[in-house]
Amino acid sequence: MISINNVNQLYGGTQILWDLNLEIEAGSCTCIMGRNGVGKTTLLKCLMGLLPISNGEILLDGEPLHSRNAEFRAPAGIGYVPQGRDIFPMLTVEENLRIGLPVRKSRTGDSTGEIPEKIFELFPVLKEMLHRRGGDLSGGQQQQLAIGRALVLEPRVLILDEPNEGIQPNIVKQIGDVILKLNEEEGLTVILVEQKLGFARRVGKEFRLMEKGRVVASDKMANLNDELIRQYLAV
Amino acid sequence: ADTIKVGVLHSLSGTMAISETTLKDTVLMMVEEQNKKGGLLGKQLEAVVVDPASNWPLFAEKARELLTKDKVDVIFGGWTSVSRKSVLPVIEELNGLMFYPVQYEGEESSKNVFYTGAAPNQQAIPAVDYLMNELGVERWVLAGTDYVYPRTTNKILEAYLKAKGVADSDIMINYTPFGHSDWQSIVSDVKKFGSKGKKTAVVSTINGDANVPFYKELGNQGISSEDIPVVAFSVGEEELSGIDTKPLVGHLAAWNYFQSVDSEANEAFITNWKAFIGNPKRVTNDPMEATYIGFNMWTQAVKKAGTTDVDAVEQAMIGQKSPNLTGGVAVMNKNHHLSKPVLIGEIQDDGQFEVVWETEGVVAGDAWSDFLPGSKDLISDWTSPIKCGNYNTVTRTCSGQNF
Amino acid sequence: MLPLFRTMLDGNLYFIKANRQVISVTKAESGKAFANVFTGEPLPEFTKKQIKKIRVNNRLRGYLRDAIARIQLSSSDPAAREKAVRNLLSDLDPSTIEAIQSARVNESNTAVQEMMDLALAMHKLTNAALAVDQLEAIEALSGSLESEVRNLLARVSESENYEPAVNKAAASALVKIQDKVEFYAFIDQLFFGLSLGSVLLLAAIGLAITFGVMGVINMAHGEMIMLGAYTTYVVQLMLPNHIEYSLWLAIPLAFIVSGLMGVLIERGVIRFLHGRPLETLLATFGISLILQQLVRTIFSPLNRQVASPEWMSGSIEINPVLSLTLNRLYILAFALLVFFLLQLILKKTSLGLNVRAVSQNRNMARAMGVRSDWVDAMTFGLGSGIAGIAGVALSQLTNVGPNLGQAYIIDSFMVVVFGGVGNLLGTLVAAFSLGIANKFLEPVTGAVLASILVLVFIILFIQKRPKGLFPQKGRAAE
Amino acid sequence: MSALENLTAEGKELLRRDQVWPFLMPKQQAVDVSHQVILYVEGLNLSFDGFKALNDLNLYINDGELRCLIGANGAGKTTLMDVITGKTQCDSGTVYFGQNHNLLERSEPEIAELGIGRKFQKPTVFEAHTVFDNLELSLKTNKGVMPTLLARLTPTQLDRIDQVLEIIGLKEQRFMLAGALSHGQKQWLEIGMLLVSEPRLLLIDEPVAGMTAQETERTAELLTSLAGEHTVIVVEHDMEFVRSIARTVTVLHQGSVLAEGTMDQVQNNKDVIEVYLGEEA
Amino acid sequence: MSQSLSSIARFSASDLFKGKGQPGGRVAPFVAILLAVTVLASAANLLLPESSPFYVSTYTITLLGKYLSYAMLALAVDVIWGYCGILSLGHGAFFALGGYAMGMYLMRQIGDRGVYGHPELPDFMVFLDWSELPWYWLGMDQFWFAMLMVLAVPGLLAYIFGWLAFRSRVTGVYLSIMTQALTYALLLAFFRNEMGFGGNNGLTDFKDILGFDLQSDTTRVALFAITALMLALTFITSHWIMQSRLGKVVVAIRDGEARARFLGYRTDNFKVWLFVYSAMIAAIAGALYVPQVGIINPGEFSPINSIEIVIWVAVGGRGTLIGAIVGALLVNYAKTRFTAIMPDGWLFALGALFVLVTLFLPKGLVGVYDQLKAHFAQPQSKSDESSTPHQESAKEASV
Ligand SMILES: Nc1ncnc2c1ncn2[C@@H]1O[C@H](COP(=O)(O)OP(=O)(O)OP(=O)(O)O)[C@@H](O)[C@H]1O
Ligand SMILES: Nc1ncnc2c1ncn2[C@@H]1O[C@H](COP(=O)(O)OP(=O)(O)OP(=O)(O)O)[C@@H](O)[C@H]1O
Ligand SMILES: NC(N)=O
Ligand SMILES: [Mg+2]
Ligand SMILES: [Mg+2]
Repeated sequence: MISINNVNQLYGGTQILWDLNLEIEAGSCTCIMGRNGVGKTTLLKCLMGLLPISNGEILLDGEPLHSRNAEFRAPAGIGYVPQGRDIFPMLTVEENLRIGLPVRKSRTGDSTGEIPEKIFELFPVLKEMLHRRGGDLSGGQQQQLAIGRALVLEPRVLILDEPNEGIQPNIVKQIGDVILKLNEEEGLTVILVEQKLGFARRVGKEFRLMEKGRVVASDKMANLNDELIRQYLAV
Repeated sequence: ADTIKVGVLHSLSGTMAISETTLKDTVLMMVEEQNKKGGLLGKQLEAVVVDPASNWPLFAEKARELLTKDKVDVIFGGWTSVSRKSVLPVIEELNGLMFYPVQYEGEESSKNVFYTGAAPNQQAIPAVDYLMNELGVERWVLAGTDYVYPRTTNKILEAYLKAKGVADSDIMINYTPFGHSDWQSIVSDVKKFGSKGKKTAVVSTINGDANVPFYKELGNQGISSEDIPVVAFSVGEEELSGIDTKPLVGHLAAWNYFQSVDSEANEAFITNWKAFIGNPKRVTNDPMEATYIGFNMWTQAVKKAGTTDVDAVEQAMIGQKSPNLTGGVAVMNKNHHLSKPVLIGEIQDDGQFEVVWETEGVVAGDAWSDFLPGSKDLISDWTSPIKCGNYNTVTRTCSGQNF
Repeated sequence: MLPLFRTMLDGNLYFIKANRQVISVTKAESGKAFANVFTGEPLPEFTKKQIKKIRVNNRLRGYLRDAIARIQLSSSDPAAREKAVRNLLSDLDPSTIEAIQSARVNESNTAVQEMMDLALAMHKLTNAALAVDQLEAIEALSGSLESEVRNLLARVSESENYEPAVNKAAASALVKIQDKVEFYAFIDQLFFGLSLGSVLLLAAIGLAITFGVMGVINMAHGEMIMLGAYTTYVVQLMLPNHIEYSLWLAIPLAFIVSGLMGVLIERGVIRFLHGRPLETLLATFGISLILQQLVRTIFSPLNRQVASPEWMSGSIEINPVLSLTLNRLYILAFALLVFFLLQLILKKTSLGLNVRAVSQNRNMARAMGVRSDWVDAMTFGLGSGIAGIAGVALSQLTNVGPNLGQAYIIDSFMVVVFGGVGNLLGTLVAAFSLGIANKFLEPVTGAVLASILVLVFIILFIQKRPKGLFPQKGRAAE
Repeated sequence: MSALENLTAEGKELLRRDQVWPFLMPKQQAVDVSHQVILYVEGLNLSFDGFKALNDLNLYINDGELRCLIGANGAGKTTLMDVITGKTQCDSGTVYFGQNHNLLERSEPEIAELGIGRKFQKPTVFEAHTVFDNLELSLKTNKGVMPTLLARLTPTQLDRIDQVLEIIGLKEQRFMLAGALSHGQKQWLEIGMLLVSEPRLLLIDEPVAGMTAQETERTAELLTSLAGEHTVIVVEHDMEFVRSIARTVTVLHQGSVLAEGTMDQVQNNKDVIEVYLGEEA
Repeated sequence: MSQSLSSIARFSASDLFKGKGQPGGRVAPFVAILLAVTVLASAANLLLPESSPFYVSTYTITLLGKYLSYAMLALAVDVIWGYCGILSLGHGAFFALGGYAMGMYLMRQIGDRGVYGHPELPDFMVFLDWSELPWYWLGMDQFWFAMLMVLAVPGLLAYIFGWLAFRSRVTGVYLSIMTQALTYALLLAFFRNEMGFGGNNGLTDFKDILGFDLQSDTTRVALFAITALMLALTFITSHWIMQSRLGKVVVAIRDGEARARFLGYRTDNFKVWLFVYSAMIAAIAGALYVPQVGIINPGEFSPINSIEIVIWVAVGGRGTLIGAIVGALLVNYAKTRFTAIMPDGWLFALGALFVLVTLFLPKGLVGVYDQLKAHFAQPQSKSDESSTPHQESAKEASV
């Protein structure tokens, strides 16, 4: 579904991604792992069009994505939950969620102009906080809002960058359940960056290990062994 | 040099561009005409235009540039008093020659400057006389922009009115900042002041940009010229061309020149001007006439002196006579100020003035006001033996000369 | 006689040099129209040389007006009759009184009757011999707000020609009137304040969007206002015979002209400066210089004449001491209308939400499918367009010249900041409170000191509320 | 003669570069911990537009203790730290540092000067400064204007910075701009800034968010080693991590303390399971 | 250990040749050039005959002197804006106050040589009928006292304003607009004749300074040279401050004031201190400016002037001291040239200059070199995506 071929990326003068290749199957749940600073977030931003790539190509269903504006991703069905949440701080929770409605309408034909109830079922706290400014929420609440906001788009592909950072354990579990459910029952393709092995193992079907801006190992999650972990995840 | 250089020091940008650009064009026109007549002393005239951009220190810098870099023989320039004050030390230091064409507060006479605009006694005092004698005004509003020219003029007028027996309570003085645009309260105050049963008039030294909103407010609050006439010293044809004058009909202005004056010289001047500027609707105004007179006198003086040397021209200037545009003759006096007629005009709905009164003969410009305690003993005389701009007739001394 | 006086008053009375016959000369569509003064019959053309204008000056106009008023006493229009009487109040000589007295008998309109009674009472007060009559006259005058009445009462209260009782009665009547006058003066001042506030609001509201919401330090905002004012000028230039409607045409056109210019600026310059708001100051300052010089080059550096339509001129007179000028009234209403329309646009369309999202986190907004480029262009265009509309309104109050924008830019920033950046309601409240503060200070301190005091007040106020009147609250605002 | 010598000696003393002048020395009162408690939080209340973020909160932290603070998202943990460090004013209640310092009366810099350091939930470092400069600015020194102007790095301080760079694993990035660090690296840098400032009390908000398992372990070791000499309060949602360091755990819920005790006690508390841990945690 | 030693070397700010890494870090070469030009220009004016092709006219000398005063002013703004993120849109006020203090001294030096010949009162007081010198003019005939006032008055104003504003945590645009309000209020106040500073006409017609004739070439050259020296001095001092730890704290405050507070820095003190320092530099610049241009009037308080200063800094490159100086020199030179070459169209040129510099030289002229380097290294980086974290955070800090 998504193919990333020979992508290079630089920040100013320093190269972060080096000839990176990555293949994501439709309906899969792929977990990208690697130490701090290996370029996971950078990769996802390139995918979202938020960072320019210097060369290589990113394809969605065979169509080139890298030459399109970032604005094109959401209508094409990609939802993004960034690291650090990036909530719109001065917008209320409701407004944060409403941002995605026009795209939702174009994608699903849902013209009710309402935030789907499903979101509040998944994260009841959002309903409680509906009229609070996003920036006032606690870290964990913001994280839930960020996921909810991406789901409003009714995406085909959901990209999550460390979604459990700062989330209380029972909600972590809940997020895991949600991802599993969306992936297994609704066929949502999931790309997940995750550091916590337990969670990755529970949710991910595939893994990709990154090191120094390259994908160095990829396989089924079941095959993520101690050897690989020591080599690529240990400090 | 194979040309005679004429410096033009008028703001072409910034707040004063509205007024000064016209004067730049006037000088350019005069230069062109003179060249058509064969130039001066057998040489062509060459105008050097710079833009001091309504920035006062820049006036000084540009004056210095004109005198030392471009080596001009004469400068026509300035509008606000502060611009003149700024260039004054430079002109005196480098012994340049400047013509200043705008009505001003007086209290100055420099060897290197000729003042072709009106001094207060050539504008303000006759206007007040007119209001008092012809219209029977008893209550006075002196409204002005808060700077030196209005302040000084009003000071002189206040002293003059009191000398004429006007009571303190019949004088209201009001100052506003430059570009003041909200006149509601002040006009309403004027209205109240004028409703006390005595004939009231406003003597306005309100400067340029603030006039449009002022007159609009007058009109809207229903103050007509019969109720409370306004006589202005800074509103001419050019200013009126930016205002819808219908509500203003009958308000007054005092100048030494109006475009509407019927004279052959004036007709020719207006025709030339419209042709030069390429706009049949452009108007002329008093500072243009002052520029015109100054320029003509300068060419005569240069011819008389046979050189553009500043000292020679300066002496040759004194006593020069040149026809003005209102049918009379302007004379340059020993104090570097002109003798001119004073006209009072009423605003018409076509943006022109109609002369309703004029002085008999000309009035000589007075550099030092007789109504200010500090200067009533001062005179200016640039001929021998006094040769000084501020000679104290009591102490018989002269001070403050930079040469 | 009336047509003669009228023609004379309008300055249209000429005489033919040859035969000394008076004629009326009026402006017509093509040149001038010549007519018999009394009958209005058209006459053949005369050259400039053949005729001469009969000069009227102010004093003569005064007489003419009096005379016309006296003639008007028998006008068929009650309003004209009332006005005629009022005009006569200042000069009640015996013949006038006689005229009024005889007119009073047949007068049926109550307002005119009252006015006539007032005139008669004034006459009575000055001419009656008996104190009782005088007291009666004072009684009749005591409610009136006419300045002539007040002046008369003031004279009577101090004059030794009257009995002390009459003096006292006049004085107390005067005090009562004075109280009323003061009350209306307060209303008047409030109105002045509101109308100054509405000008500030109009000037600032576009900036509240480009600067307040988008975060562009838009130094060219004033020039957007200026463009709107020049649009009005051009509209009137094109349609010289439809001044009455020119504003209705100018408003949408000014919105389009300034709005397009705004879009142009945004697309051409501002969009390259995302994340560098300070640089927008530099670039827009440059743009403002260019635009100023551009109108200087195209329209000359002189002010341009913009006419006021008839329906915006003059004032409605509530009573003799309180009248509200129409142009201010319309502009006040217009400012509020623009404000509420804008609120509506920002609240009810997705633009409002999107622009805030983009300004808070551009990348995330894009990731949510918001077309940030489009949003930016539209918002900047909207803010600029509204500035253009403000220009139409300002053209009715002040100079239309190249410096117009400069005159408002500082005030605009002050208002937006004082109200709290990013809060439209704050802009509204700030504009009106600054306007009112200014107008209540002005009579006490003078205009210059009032401005200074308001500035000092703002500086001190911000110490108490460092984020303006309506600060953005919460964790994120820190 | 000797008077002159005295004078020059005094002069020399006055000009010693390794010391600040006495009158520039901060007047610091030692923290009185005679009752072994270093932080008293009593009856703290705080509401935002009617929402009670802190609700009659009481908390006592012993000197040298390592305390874990857990609780649901939005329970008020960060807000509590905000109040302690002077960032947010509370509605009512008291906060004492030792027995003698009322923290509610002090500004942020004063509180920092007393020896309370903080790591924020979202890493905040000076992005335009290098890693090294970030650490230099955090050193425990006189933070007045003049002393800062005249400050020079002493060899001891340099060693300390090097040492910390080693600990936080950013030795190679020492001259890199902090803004260019990845999320996890910023987390480490912020911990490093805390370390060089040698505070009495460390408030650490979610230190291991975004760290790999091994890094988490290292952080745990680090924090454990700090306890004793320093007092540490850690907020974290990673239960494995909490278990590995915790001695006493306090659970916050809706602005007040729900439970307190050892990890085992807390983990088996029914309320805590219900609102926080979830069934099988 | 060797690493720590090299670190010491790296941070000893006394070595002025260091700090080449950042643009504009080179102090000594710059100061050398500045002083060399000064000496050469002065010598060329005083020693060469006017006919010599190398003769430098007095006009040029005063012009240079004016530029250098402006450069100092730009330096002052850069210190607080570029380094501390405080965008002052009212720095012209401090410049003007310094100028007025100097102007008052020069006025008093006129003595009885005024047009009215009054032994004590300046001309404008005589003709407004003032009978005695207002108290705030007393002592201004003493050079040392006047120079004290040059520093003290703007310094005090900056202190009070800064103390109020920074303590109340007025930041960003709020602060900028308040500084603008400050200078605007002063503009209106100084316009008033009642203030006793000559109203709109200001102070002018100066005769001599410390007994030296202001119109003589030697005095002009001396003033020019003193300005150059003062510029060099303030430049070196500012550079030294910015290289010290204080400089780092200041930048830290710009990028994260709250964080700095939690580290124990009383950021308001730092800001007040820097604000006063900057105001004093501006004041010195103003004091040097006045005798060279010969007039000081309220126009110097106009908000547009202050905005222009900011623009010089931005054009040169903010956050680098040399950038501020280069920007001021260049923009003002451009203005002088343009107003003479194309009096009708120079605003187009200047406006276009500002727009182009922003678009194509985001780091100002001083950043050109760096940018060129980066450009060749990475040809297709788009401008909005390559915004560095530095800029992002500067945004938060200063707007
Ligand atoms: N704005 C930037 N400018 C320059 N370099 C950057 C920038 N942002 C990130 N980097 C560098 O890019 C590299 C990759 O960063 P990235 O954020 O992609 O890491 P990551 O794998 O997501 O790490 P983490 O697990 O800590 O989130 C890091 O080494 C970082 O130093
Ligand atoms: N400035 C504010 N305005 C309004 N509500 C606020 C504000 N600050 C905090 N809150 C609210 O107070 C509650 C406590 O927030 P806090 O950040 O302390 O939670 P937390 O315990 O740190 O949560 P997390 O573990 O998710 O970080 C939250 O519900 C939050 O929405
Ligand atoms: N001289 C004038 N009008 O300023
Ligand atoms: Mg990451
Ligand atoms: Mg928290």
